[in-house]
Amino acid sequence: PQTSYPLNHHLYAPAPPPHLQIPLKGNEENSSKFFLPNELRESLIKKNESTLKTLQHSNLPELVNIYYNLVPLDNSLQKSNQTYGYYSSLYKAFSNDDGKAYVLRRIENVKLNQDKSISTIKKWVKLNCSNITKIIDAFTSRSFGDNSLIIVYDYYPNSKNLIEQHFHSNLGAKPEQITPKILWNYTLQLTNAIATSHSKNLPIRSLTLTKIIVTSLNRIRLSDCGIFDILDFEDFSNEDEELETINLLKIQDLQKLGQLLLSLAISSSPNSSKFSNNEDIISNIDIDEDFKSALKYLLNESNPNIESFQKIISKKLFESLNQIQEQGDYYESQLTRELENGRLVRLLTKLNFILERPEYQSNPTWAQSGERYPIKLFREYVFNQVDDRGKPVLDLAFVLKTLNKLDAGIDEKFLLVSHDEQTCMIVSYKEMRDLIERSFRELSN
Amino acid sequence: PQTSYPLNHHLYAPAPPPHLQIPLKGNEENSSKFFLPNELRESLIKKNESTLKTLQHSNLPELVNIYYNLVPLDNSLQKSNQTYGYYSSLYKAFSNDDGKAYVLRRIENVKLNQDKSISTIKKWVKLNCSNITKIIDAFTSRSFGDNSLIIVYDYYPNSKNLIEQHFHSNLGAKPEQITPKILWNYTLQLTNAIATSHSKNLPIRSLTLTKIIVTSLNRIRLSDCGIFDILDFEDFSNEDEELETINLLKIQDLQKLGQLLLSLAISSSPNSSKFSNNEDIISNIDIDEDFKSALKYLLNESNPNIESFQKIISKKLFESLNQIQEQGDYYESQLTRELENGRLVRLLTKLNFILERPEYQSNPTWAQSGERYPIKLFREYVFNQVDDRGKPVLDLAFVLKTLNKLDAGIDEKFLLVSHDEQTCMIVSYKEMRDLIERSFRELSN
Amino acid sequence: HSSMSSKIPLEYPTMPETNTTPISIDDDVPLNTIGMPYYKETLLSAWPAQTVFRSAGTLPKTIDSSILQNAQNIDGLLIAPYDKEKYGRRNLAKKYVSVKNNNESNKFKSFKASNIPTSHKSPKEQENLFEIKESDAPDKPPPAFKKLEILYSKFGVGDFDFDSYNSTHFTGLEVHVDNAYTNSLLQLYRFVPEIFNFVLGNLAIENLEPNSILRELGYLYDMMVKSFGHHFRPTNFQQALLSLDDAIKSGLVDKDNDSTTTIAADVGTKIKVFNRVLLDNLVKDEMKQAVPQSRFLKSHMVFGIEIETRIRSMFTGAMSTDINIVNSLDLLPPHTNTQKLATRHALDPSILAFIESSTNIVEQRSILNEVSGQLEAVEINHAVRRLPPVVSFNLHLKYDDLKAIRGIKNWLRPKFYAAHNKGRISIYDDVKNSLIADSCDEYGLVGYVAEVSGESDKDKHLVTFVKIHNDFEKKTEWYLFNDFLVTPIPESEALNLSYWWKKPVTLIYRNSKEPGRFDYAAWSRGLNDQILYRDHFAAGTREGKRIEYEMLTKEEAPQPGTLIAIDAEFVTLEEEQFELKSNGTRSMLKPSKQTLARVSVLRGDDGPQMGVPFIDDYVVVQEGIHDYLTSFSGIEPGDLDPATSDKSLVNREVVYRKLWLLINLGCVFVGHGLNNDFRTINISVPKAQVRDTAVFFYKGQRILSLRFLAYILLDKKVQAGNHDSIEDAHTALLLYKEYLKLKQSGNFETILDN
Repeated sequence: PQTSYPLNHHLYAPAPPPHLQIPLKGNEENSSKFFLPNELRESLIKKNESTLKTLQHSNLPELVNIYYNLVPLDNSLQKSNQTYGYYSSLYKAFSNDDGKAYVLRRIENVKLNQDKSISTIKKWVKLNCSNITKIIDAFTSRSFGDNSLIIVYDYYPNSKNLIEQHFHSNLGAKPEQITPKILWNYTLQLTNAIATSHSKNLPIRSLTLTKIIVTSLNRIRLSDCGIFDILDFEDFSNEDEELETINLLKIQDLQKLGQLLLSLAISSSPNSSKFSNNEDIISNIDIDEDFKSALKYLLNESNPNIESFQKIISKKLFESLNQIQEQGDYYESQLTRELENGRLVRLLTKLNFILERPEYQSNPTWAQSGERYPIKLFREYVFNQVDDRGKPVLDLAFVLKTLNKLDAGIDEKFLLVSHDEQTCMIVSYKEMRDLIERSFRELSN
Repeated sequence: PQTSYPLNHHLYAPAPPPHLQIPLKGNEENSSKFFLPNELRESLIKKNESTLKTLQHSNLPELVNIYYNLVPLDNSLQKSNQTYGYYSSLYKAFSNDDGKAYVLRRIENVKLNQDKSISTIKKWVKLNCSNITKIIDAFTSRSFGDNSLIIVYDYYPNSKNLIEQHFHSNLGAKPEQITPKILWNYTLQLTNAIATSHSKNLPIRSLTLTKIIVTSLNRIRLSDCGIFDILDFEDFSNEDEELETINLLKIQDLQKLGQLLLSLAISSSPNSSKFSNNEDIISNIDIDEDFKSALKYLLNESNPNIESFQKIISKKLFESLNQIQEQGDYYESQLTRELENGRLVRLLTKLNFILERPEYQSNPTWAQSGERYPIKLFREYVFNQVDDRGKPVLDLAFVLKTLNKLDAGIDEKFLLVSHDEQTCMIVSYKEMRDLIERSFRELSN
Repeated sequence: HSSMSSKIPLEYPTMPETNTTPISIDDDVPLNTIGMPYYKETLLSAWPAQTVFRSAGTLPKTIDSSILQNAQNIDGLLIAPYDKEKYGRRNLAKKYVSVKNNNESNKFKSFKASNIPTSHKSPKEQENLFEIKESDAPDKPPPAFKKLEILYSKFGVGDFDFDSYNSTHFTGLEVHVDNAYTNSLLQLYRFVPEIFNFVLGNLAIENLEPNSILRELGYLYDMMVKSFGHHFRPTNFQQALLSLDDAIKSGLVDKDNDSTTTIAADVGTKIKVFNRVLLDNLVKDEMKQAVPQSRFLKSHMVFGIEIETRIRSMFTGAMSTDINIVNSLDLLPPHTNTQKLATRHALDPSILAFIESSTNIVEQRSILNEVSGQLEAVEINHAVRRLPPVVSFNLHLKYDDLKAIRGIKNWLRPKFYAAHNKGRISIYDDVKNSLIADSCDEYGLVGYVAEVSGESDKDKHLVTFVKIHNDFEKKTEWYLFNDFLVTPIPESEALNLSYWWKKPVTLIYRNSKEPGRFDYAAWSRGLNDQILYRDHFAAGTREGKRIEYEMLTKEEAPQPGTLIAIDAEFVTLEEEQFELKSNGTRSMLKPSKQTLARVSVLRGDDGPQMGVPFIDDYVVVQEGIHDYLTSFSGIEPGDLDPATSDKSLVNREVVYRKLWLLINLGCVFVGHGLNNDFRTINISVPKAQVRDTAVFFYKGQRILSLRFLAYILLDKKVQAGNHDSIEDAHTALLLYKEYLKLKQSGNFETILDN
């Protein structure tokens, strides 16, 4: 029953209120510095939650092909048939194949002209591009009681499309302001998506703001690709005809890209929307000249192609590259730290498994002169620091650093002082680790 | 009789895409190369170890400026003075300012013509580029007993330079084969580095295979920048003269880039090395035409510049882009596994701070009948479980379960049995949590 | 707990969930496999968000050598005694200290001049240099005992405020010289009257031997007296020590380079070796110049200890006896001196027991009998037959001994009584019995050198405690000498050995029968001043040399007040050491090391001979010269090498003796910017004998150059090419005369203002 309440993320690891957030000096740290930033953690937890979410009592089919546990993803209340000419809906489901979550796009009540139209998906399945949602499969199914066309995609929990992200959000969140930086970043990623698919002779066809999803910070992906290829399937009699059509569709893709970027750019400088023709609008957008000439190329060139466009934006592209690399570095550093924390949890558990066991109380190896005694002293060394007046020092930074050294088992030596403060032993973290390992092994045998 | 408290929040969900296809067949060229989770863990553990490592008995200075705990990083046994005209060495050290690890490049026994030559580093310190090792500071020091020039950089544990990575490794590891993919990837990253620094009018000067380090999978960074700016400092009388010199150095950078890429390309197709002139070598390298024309531009153009070069390689760049983006996505997906680690570390640390403090030994609140005694029994309840034969139960699941319940402070009640097994008390996790929280607060006041 | 009360309805534990799959601790399972229950309050694991940790970047605690030295391997673990007083309580968190914010600028005179009101600083910030009581920081000795460093501002060493470390009229010794650790013992012997008088009296003799320790110590003590409460650099003494075979062989000498840590760790041992080498060499040097027929050496009469060694075979009872003289006595704990404990009366545990047992050491050993060729058990007895007036003790204490001593009140005794008794010496702490009183000698503690430890090995250094009789005030006081810091100290503190950081090393007792007066004019008795009237070249004769001076004649013998003009030139041995930061600041660590290369001294009194040089000596420099500074010094490569030079080249001893004689004969020195010249020559000229034109023509903060003054006041162009010390001394002399003229006519101020 508790599950019906939303989780109180603010109770997890509350950050200090803004007025208490004093700027820290180089050597100063607070607890939040050692763990995942709240925002990132919360967004990842929510993603996990979305992935795991199931529907208790639904009238959806139990199994669609190999997919089960369907949960509708469409936020809109009314189904529309505008995009595809058919009503369509979106589900999250788990695969019986690998247990992972996927997205099912269901086109309802479809009539396919030719059976082989569905095979066009094969080319899409083979396509790998980090800015296109991966396409897994397509099939028709009668599980919903109609002849549904189902196309299966990778699932990106909690992703929003660009309309939701930047224009009006259904989730109540404030839409994000589009900056020139974001614009260039999107341009780069969309160019990448188009270039990759065009190079395999696959026009995108479905290039609109609603079909571009933000899957994580500043990362966008084209979604719902491959659907028109099935629905509007044409069986060409000769290759030239086919190529011509494809070329036309590619040009349309670029023109759509132009329109799309233009509408994004307009939203970033509302003044420009007063004007009626593209020429005037573009010159009044508050953005660098490079972007303007990129837009002009897409909108005015009669035969635009993606290779030329790549050259035009190459310089700016490198600037976005830095950002993308830094994003990767950021995730790597966060991951490194959390993996470290994971090891520390195991280490601390081990320590607590072996330490202060009541059954050891009369065990000589744990007595003052016993061989296990250093572990006891070590625990005190880590957790029972005092200042020169004897007041406890609760220094999380010291604990983490010391435990990490123990975990790495480095050669550094330190002093463990006996309770009577008459003798001390000189041990290294490596010796300490081996001793703990040995004690733990003995315990588990 | 009581309701149960399901543990169904903050759970781990199947990792979001990109999904790893395990196992990767050796010869199969996957779209991009990832660490497998185990590899990643291991590499991170090793990095952690390298970062924390200190040297026990060294005759290195205790403190160099604000840096302490020096550990030599040079693998080579013999010092060389080839690069800078002075002998030089490399150390890892921690900063007294912020406790982080940095790299110190020491140029030994330097004579600087002018005091202000060292201030040239300020421009480098301001430079931010994800493909250039960040420069922190420069100073001279007599701590080594000579007049050493020290330049401080960010530290990347376990990084190798390109010679070690691809030609011969001192560490005994097999050098990695250079593929066209890697070549393009490097080209892109190096171009990014050069473009960024050239845009700030900073020529690199030190562009060689040994001065490019691989800091994590597929990520390279220029290292040791800014040194020649100090050593070869020239005090220009007028700006024109200075600009002319800078331009000349920029052109040399590009030519060096050409040479460097050529030597990497040759190593990837050994047949080409039979030929003596660049023209013949290039045409016999087993690589795409785009790369060849890029090489030719760098090597044959009389006045190459980085902007033009960016245009030439812009198309290939997008292919590498995919890889970089996926790397970040992958780290993010791995991160979802590790979301609760920090919380558990915090909880365990709190517990260990208050438990078994030697100064509490004669404190009545911790004695058998004292009000803190339940905490002691609780610790034993969590960590010192035994089965019906008295054998220790070492179950992480049980530990996590009880700790999570404690963390949330739920009303669930459980039984604590005293040491003499004569009495027991029924407490709730909530009471337990309040008791621990109170003890902790008391300790920290 | 309340739940045990029977009045409250019984509670039951919640039924556990059933699905429990155990997880092993090293299983690769994400920890969030186990979920959280729903929570409505802040989690227990949440850390107080406002807590700030400041330990990042804290320098690591070093495990210092004293722990490692005393560590024992017990069952594979290294166990060592723990010194709580030194290292503080167990699990003490180390405080973060930023190494960057060491603002030392207040040690500079230039800073003080521009920041007069320093009183607004909180007393905590303003460390009292003379604090001698233990402060509350457990790992640090009080300020007065800390290892001191000289700081150099951009104005050079002259800017360092030495005088703020010393308000007494006793001279402190500077650090930043080779073997600075020897300062402690040099200070100690300075206040032993018998030694002082012996060494100073020896200066009457013309001793031109190279590297005579006896002579250099004499000069040093004379200069320390003349410095009168300021600071002095024992550079010439150290130079002699550096080239002393004895010192090199015993590993005593260390160039003042940067490997200070290795030296610091064992200064306590080194000073004891130095003590032996120093005294031995005083004896050697005396022997070199003693008249062959004289049977007694003065040095032996002052500090020679006669020891009789008897070797008795345990088997045959055969006995052999040998007598020799040592100059210092090793003091060991009683139990190591003899296996036979509790010999006579039980002395209180104090240094007296050490002394008595160390004057009569019994050991049993097996030695090789050269006749029989077999090992033979013998008893060896080393017995002191006679204690000299001045006894120098080297105290050897192990960790445990030291720890025991710390707990004993009055372990260090300010006096003792010694009686010679059947070839043995008995020590009494008091003589109530008047019968023995007559046969007893009373010995009083003059002072001792103590090793002061700090937090780490490199902080280790030596200080001196000396009891000095003040002749003017007719009272006796204890003083602490910590290099250039000198301060009176209460006797109770001086003798207090309860501190963890204090370890006595070398002690001097003297027979207090004689009152012990310092004879500051000991050099004047039979003073040999011949060197002023003859040449004494390092090689060859006047033949083929460029002589630019006219020898002094006996008729011109200097009198008190005789005016002489002086200028000296130097060459650089080591370049200056400094560090640069990227913000462009340059901090000086050590100025360049210079040595005397040429001195010119001119007749200064009015008359026909005024301005005529009578000394123009070039000085032999054997050490590697880093820079000839030719444009400043006029010295060319080769000028200072006896093999190639055509100059009047002499050894340093020669020119130094000439200058020393001129000082002691009362000459008045005229020159420009003499402070630096005197400092580098290593002489100290009493203020009354100095006329420095740079001081007379001092304007604002600027020192006016000789060249500038000559141009303005004398209408003379000097220093057009390389400097020449004769010319410069002459110019300074003319400037001085001009100054006198202006002063007399009352025009001085107006000229200076223009």
